[in-house]
Amino acid sequence: MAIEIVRPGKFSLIVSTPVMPAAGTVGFGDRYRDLLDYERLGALVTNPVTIEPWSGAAGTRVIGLDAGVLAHTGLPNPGLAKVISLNRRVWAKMPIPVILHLVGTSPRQMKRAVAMIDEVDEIAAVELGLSDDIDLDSAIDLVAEAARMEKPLIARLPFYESYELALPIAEAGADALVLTAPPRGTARDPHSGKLVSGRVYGPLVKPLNLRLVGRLRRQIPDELPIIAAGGIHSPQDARDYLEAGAVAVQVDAATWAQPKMLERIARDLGGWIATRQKDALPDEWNPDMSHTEAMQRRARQPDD
Amino acid sequence: MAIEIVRPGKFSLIVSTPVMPAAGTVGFGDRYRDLLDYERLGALVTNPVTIEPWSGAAGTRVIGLDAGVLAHTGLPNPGLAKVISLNRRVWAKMPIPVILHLVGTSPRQMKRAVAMIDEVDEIAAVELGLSDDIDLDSAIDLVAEAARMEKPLIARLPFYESYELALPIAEAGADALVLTAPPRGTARDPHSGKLVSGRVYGPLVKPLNLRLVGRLRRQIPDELPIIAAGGIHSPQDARDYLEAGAVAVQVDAATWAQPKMLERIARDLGGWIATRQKDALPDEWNPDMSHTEAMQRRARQPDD
Amino acid sequence: MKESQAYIERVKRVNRSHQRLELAVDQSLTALRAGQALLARPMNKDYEAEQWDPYLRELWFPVEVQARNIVVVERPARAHYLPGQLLSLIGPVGQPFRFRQKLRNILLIAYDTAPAALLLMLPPLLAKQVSVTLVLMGSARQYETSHLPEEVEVFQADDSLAWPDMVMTLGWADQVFVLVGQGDEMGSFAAVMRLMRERHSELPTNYVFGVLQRELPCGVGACHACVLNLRRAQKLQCLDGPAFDLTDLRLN
Amino acid sequence: MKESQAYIERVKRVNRSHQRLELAVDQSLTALRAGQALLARPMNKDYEAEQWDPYLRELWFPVEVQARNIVVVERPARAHYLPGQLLSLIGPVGQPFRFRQKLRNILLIAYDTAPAALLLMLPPLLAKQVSVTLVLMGSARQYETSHLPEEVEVFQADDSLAWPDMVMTLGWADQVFVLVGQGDEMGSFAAVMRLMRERHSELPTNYVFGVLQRELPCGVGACHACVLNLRRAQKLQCLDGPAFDLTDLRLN
Ligand SMILES: Cc1cc2nc3c(=O)[nH]c(=O)nc-3n(C[C@H](O)[C@H](O)[C@H](O)COP(=O)(O)OP(=O)(O)OC[C@H]3O[C@@H](n4cnc5c(N)ncnc54)[C@H](O)[C@@H]3O)c2cc1C
Ligand SMILES: Cc1cc2nc3c(=O)[nH]c(=O)nc-3n(C[C@H](O)[C@H](O)[C@H](O)COP(=O)(O)OP(=O)(O)OC[C@H]3O[C@@H](n4cnc5c(N)ncnc54)[C@H](O)[C@@H]3O)c2cc1C
Ligand SMILES: Cc1cc2nc3c(=O)[nH]c(=O)nc-3n(C[C@H](O)[C@H](O)[C@H](O)COP(=O)(O)O)c2cc1C
Ligand SMILES: Cc1cc2nc3c(=O)[nH]c(=O)nc-3n(C[C@H](O)[C@H](O)[C@H](O)COP(=O)(O)O)c2cc1C
Ligand code: FES
Ligand code: FES
Repeated sequence: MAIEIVRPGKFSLIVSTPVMPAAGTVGFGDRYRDLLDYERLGALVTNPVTIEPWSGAAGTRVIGLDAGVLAHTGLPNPGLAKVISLNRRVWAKMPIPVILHLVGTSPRQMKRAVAMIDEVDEIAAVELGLSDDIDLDSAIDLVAEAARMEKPLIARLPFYESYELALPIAEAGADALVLTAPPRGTARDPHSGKLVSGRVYGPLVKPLNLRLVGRLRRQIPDELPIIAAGGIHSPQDARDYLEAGAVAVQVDAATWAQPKMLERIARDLGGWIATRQKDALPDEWNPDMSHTEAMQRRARQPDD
Repeated sequence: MAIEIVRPGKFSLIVSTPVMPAAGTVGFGDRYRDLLDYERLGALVTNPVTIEPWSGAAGTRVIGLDAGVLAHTGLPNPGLAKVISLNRRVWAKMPIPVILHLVGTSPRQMKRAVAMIDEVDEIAAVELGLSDDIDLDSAIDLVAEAARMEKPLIARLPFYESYELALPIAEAGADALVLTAPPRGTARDPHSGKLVSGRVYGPLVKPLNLRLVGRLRRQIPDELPIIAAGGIHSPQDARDYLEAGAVAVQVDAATWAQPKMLERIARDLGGWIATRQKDALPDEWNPDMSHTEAMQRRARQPDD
Repeated sequence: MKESQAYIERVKRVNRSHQRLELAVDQSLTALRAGQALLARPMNKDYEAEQWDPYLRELWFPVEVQARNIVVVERPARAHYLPGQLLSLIGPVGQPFRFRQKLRNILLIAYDTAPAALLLMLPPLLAKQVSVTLVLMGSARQYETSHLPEEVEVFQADDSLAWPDMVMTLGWADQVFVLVGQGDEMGSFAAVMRLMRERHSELPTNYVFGVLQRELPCGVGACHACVLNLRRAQKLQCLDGPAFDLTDLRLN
Repeated sequence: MKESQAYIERVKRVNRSHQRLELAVDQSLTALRAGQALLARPMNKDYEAEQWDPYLRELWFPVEVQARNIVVVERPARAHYLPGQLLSLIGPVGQPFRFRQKLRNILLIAYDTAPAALLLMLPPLLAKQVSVTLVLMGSARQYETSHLPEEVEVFQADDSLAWPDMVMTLGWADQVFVLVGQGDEMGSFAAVMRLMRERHSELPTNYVFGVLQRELPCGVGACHACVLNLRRAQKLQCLDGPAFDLTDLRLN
C-alpha cells in the first residue's frame, strides 16, 4: 500500500504504513536495528538536530513517572553538518523514507540548514520542531524560511499552542502537521530532590491529543494532512487517531519501554489502513505529481 | 494548624490540612463516610451543582484508560435548591468547611444562585467551575457576578485556558484559584466502539499541572492563593504542588481507585504543612479579619 | 461497605474462557449475598509504590462463598493473576437480588456476557428445590457451562434470541433476571423485553429484572457516573443496583 | 543485544534490605559478563493488555549466572515480585568491565548504593586468586554482606569516607571500581577522586573506574538521555558504559 502524507502540490511523501517513530525516540540512524525491523515502518524520523552542536542537558534528564516518563535531554547533537556526514550512509541503506527533525531556532540559521539539506538526497523530508514558547510571528517566519527547501516540510506543533498555530503555520507553507510534540511538564527527581522540567510521555497523553486531532481535523483544510503523535501505546491507540482523521501516526516513548510495540502497531495498521486510502489520499491528489527520492528508492525495494 | 486559603480581605477560609477532594469526586454530602475520616480532610468540595436540574449524560460515561480514566458524567444534579435542601443537614454535621462547586452558566443564573447561597450558613465558600470553551469576557462577567456573594469565591480554571484566564479572573474578584479542572479528552468506548469526550484523570496530569502551577505562581500576585489540582496520587505529588507555591491541593480520581490515599495524603501534609505556614498566610494577612461560619464551626471542634 | 484487603490464594481454570480466583477475604465479606459485588484492585504493601495501571477497580461478582473466609470469583482467562497477589476490596457493593417468596422456577438470561454475576444465587436456590433455567444469548453462547451445577438447565438462544421450549420456560418462570454485557445495556434489555411482551400482554412488576455490570469508578454513590433513569426517579447502579425492574427502567 | 522473555522462577530474601530473583532466561543471556546489565519490565502475554506502570525498564545487573539458563539479580526487598511473573528483557546492555591482565588486588567501592552491580565479577576473580576488598560508603553502609563470598574483605567507610587500612588498601589496589547511586553521580565520583589523589599525585589511566547506574530509557543509544561528557568526547552510558575511567570523565 502507498499512503501520501503531505499535501497535494509540489512534493510527495509516500509511506507503506502510516506508522513511524516520533522525533527523539529512535536516534539519528539505525540504533534499533537489533530490536526493530525498519522495513515494517512507514518512515524514520530522526532525533532533533540543530545547526550548531548542542551539548546535552546537565544533571538528571530522566524521571520515571506513574505510567510515563519525563525526559529533558537538551537535545544533544553534533550539529547538522556532522549529523549528515555521520549518518548519510545508514540513511541511504534505510528501506524507508528518512525524515530529518530540525529544531527551529532562527530564520538566519534556517537559511543555512535549507541549503545543506537540499544537497542531501538521503533526506526525504524535514520535520520542523517549533519550541513551546515560540510566538506566532517567529513561528511563521521560521516555517516560511524552511518552506524554501526543495523537500516536503512537516511542522511539529507544541502541545499547548497547537490551536493558535495550526492554521497560520499551514498557510506559511507547511505540507503537513504533526500534532503534537510531547507536552512540557515538571517533576521532582526522587534522587536529587530537584525539580526537572522536560517533556512528558505516557498513555494518558493520547486522550488529550485525540480530542485535539479530532477538533483540529474539522478546522483546518482537508488537503492538509495531520500526522498524529502523543501517547500511542497500542494498535488501537493508533487506529483511533486515524479514525479521527490523521493520515499517519508517530509512536514515541512506548518504543523505549517495549520496542516491539512500535513494530506491532506498524504491522497492524499496515493492513488496516487499506480502508483509509480515501482519507490518506485527498481527492485533489494528482497521481502524476513529482515524486521524492523516497518514492524512487521505494521502487527499488522488493515489494512488500 | 490553621491555613488561610483565600486572599486577605473581606473573607477568610481556614483549613486544618491543605488537602481536600476535587469537585465531582466525593459527591454532595458524606457518601464516603464508610471509607474516609472527613475530620482528617481540609474541606469538602461538593460535586458540581447547576441552578437548574441536569440529567446525566446518556450512554457510556466512564472509560478506563492506561493509568487513568475518562469520565463524562454530564454533571447530573437536581439543581441548586434541591441540592441544598437534601444536603444541608449533612453539611451542618461536617467537621470541615463545605465548599459548594457551582457550574458557571450565565450571569443571570449566577445572580439567582448568589441569592440562594447567601442564605445557607452551612456553605463556607463557593468554587466556581468555568467551562472549557468559555471566552474571557463571559468568564469575567460570571466571576464578577459571583463575587457579589457574601462568601469567599474560588474560581476553578479550565486546563487549556488557565494561562489566559488566571490574571483577569483574579482581578474580577476571585479570592483564590484552583489550577486546574481535569483536562478534556476523547477516548473510544471498547464496548460500544463510540468516541466519548469527557474529563481525563490520572497520574500523568500532575507533571503538566505542576509546571503550570510553578509558572503561574511566579506570574500572579503573591496574595492570591493557588489551590493545585490534577493527577495527585501520593503525598509526594501533593508536596510538590505546595513546594511550587500552592497553599492547598485537591485530590481527584485517585480517591475512586484508592479512597484511603486521600486520607493518607491529608494526614501526611497535615503534619508537613507546618513549614509552609508563611506561604499559607501571606504577610499582609490581618489576624482579626472577619471569619466565615466554617471558622466559627471549627472553633467548636475538639482541637486536632 | 468497607475497604479491606485480600490475597489471591489459588487460581484455577474452569473452562476455555474463564478462570476462578479463590480470595482469602476479610470476615465481613462472607456475609455477601447474590447480587452484591466487590470492587477490586491489586495493591502494594508500600502505598507510595501503588501502581495505577490498571486504574479503575474491577467489578467482581462472587460466584461462591466458602468456609474459612474464602470468596471465589470468576474472571476471563486472558486476564493475568498470580497467587499471592495482594488485593484491595471495596464492598459489599449494591443490593442483594430480591426473590419472590414462593419462587419455584427462575429464568436466568446472560446476554453478551459470562453469567458470573448470576451464579452466587444457584446453591441457595437449588437447595430450596427451585428449578433454574439459564439461557445464553449472543456472545454468551461461547461460555462453557460444564462446571455449573448439573441441576441447572442450560439453553443456547439462536440469533433471534429464541431457544427450545422458550414459550414453556417463559410461561413457567416466576421471576426472570437478565444480565447484559457492557456497552448498549438499554438496547439489550429492550430486545429481551420484546420477547417477554410477546408472552405477557401486561408485564407485572417484580417479575423481570435487568442486571447491570457497568464500570463503577467509586462504588459509593459519589461520582455519579452510574446514574440510571427510571420512570419516576434517577437511581445509581452502585447503590440501588445491580438489578432494576425492567418495567421501571427507561430503555431509550 | 536483543529482546527476550524470561520468567521469575524463584524469589528469595538475602538480607534485611534485599531479595534475589532467579530468572529463567534465554540462552543468549548466559554469555553476559560482569558490567553488562539487563533492561527488564514485567510483561503480559496479551500485548494489547500491556501494563504501563511501572513504565521505564529497570536496569538489572546480574549477580550470578547459573547453569540451566538461570540468571540471578538482586533487588530491593521493598519491591514486590511474584514467581511466575513473565518478563521482557533487553540485553546485554553495555560493555564488560575491563580488568588488568595481572590483576592481583582489586578495590570495589559502593557509594550510596547496594553493590549489586559489582557482584558478578566476584566468582571469576576469586577463582583467579584475586584478593577483593569491598568498601561501603554513605547509605551503602546499611547493606548487609553476610551472603557474599567470605573471601571478600568488607569495610565500612566513616562519614569522611575513610576506612581502616585505607592507606594500605589504596596502595595495594591494582584497580578500583567506584559504583555510585543515582542522583549526583559526578559529585560522588569527585569525592572519591579526592581520596585517590591524596594517595597518588598523578592518577594513572585504567586504574580507577566510575560505574553508573542511571535510568536508561532506551538502552540502545537512541534517546540520548544517558549522554556523558568525557574530556575529549561525549559517550553514552548504555552503549559505552557502565564503567568510565574517572580520569577521563568530566566531574563538574
Ligand atoms: C447547554 C449544554 C447542554 C448539554 N447537554 C448534554 C447532555 O445532555 N449530555 C451530554 O453528554 N453532554 C451534554 N453537554 C455537553 C456537550 O455535549 C459536550 O459533550 C461536552 O461539552 C464536551 O464538549 P467538548 O467540546 O469539550 O468535547 P470535544 O472533545 O471537543 O468533542 C466535541 C465533539 O467532537 C468529537 N470528537 C472529539 N474528539 C474527536 C476525535 N478524535 N475524533 C472524532 N471526533 C472527535 C466529540 O465526540 C464531540 O462530539 C451539554 C453541553 C451544553 C453546553
Ligand atoms: C538558547 C537556549 C539554551 C539552552 N541551553 C540549555 C542547556 O544547556 N541545558 C539545559 O538543560 N537546558 C537548556 N535550555 C532549555 C531551558 O533551560 C529549559 O530547560 C527548557 O527550555 C524548558 O523550559 P520551560 O520554560 O519549558 O520549562 P518550565 O517547565 O517552564 O520551567 C521553567 C522554570 O521554572 C521551573 N519550574 C517549573 N515548574 C515548577 C514548579 N512546579 N515549581 C517550581 N519551579 C518550577 C523549572 O524548574 C524551570 O527552572 C536552553 C534553552 C534555550 C532557549
Ligand atoms: C534556542 C534554543 C537553544 C537551545 N540550546 C540548548 C543547549 O545549548 N543545550 C541544551 O541542552 N539544550 C538546549 N536547548 C534545548 C532545550 O534544553 C530543550 O531541551 C529543548 O527545547 C527541548 O526540550 P527537551 O530536551 O526537554 O525535550 C535549546 C533550545 C532552544 C529552543
Ligand atoms: C451550559 C451547559 C449546559 C449543560 N447541560 C447539560 C445537560 O443538560 N446534561 C448533561 O449531561 N450535561 C450538561 N452539561 C455538562 C456537559 O455535558 C459537561 O459534562 C460539563 O460541561 C462537564 O463535562 P464532564 O461532565 O465531562 O465533566 C452542560 C454544560 C454546560 C456548560
Ligand atoms: S459508581 Fe460512582 S456513583 Fe455509582
Ligand atoms: S539510554 Fe537511550 S541513549 Fe542511552
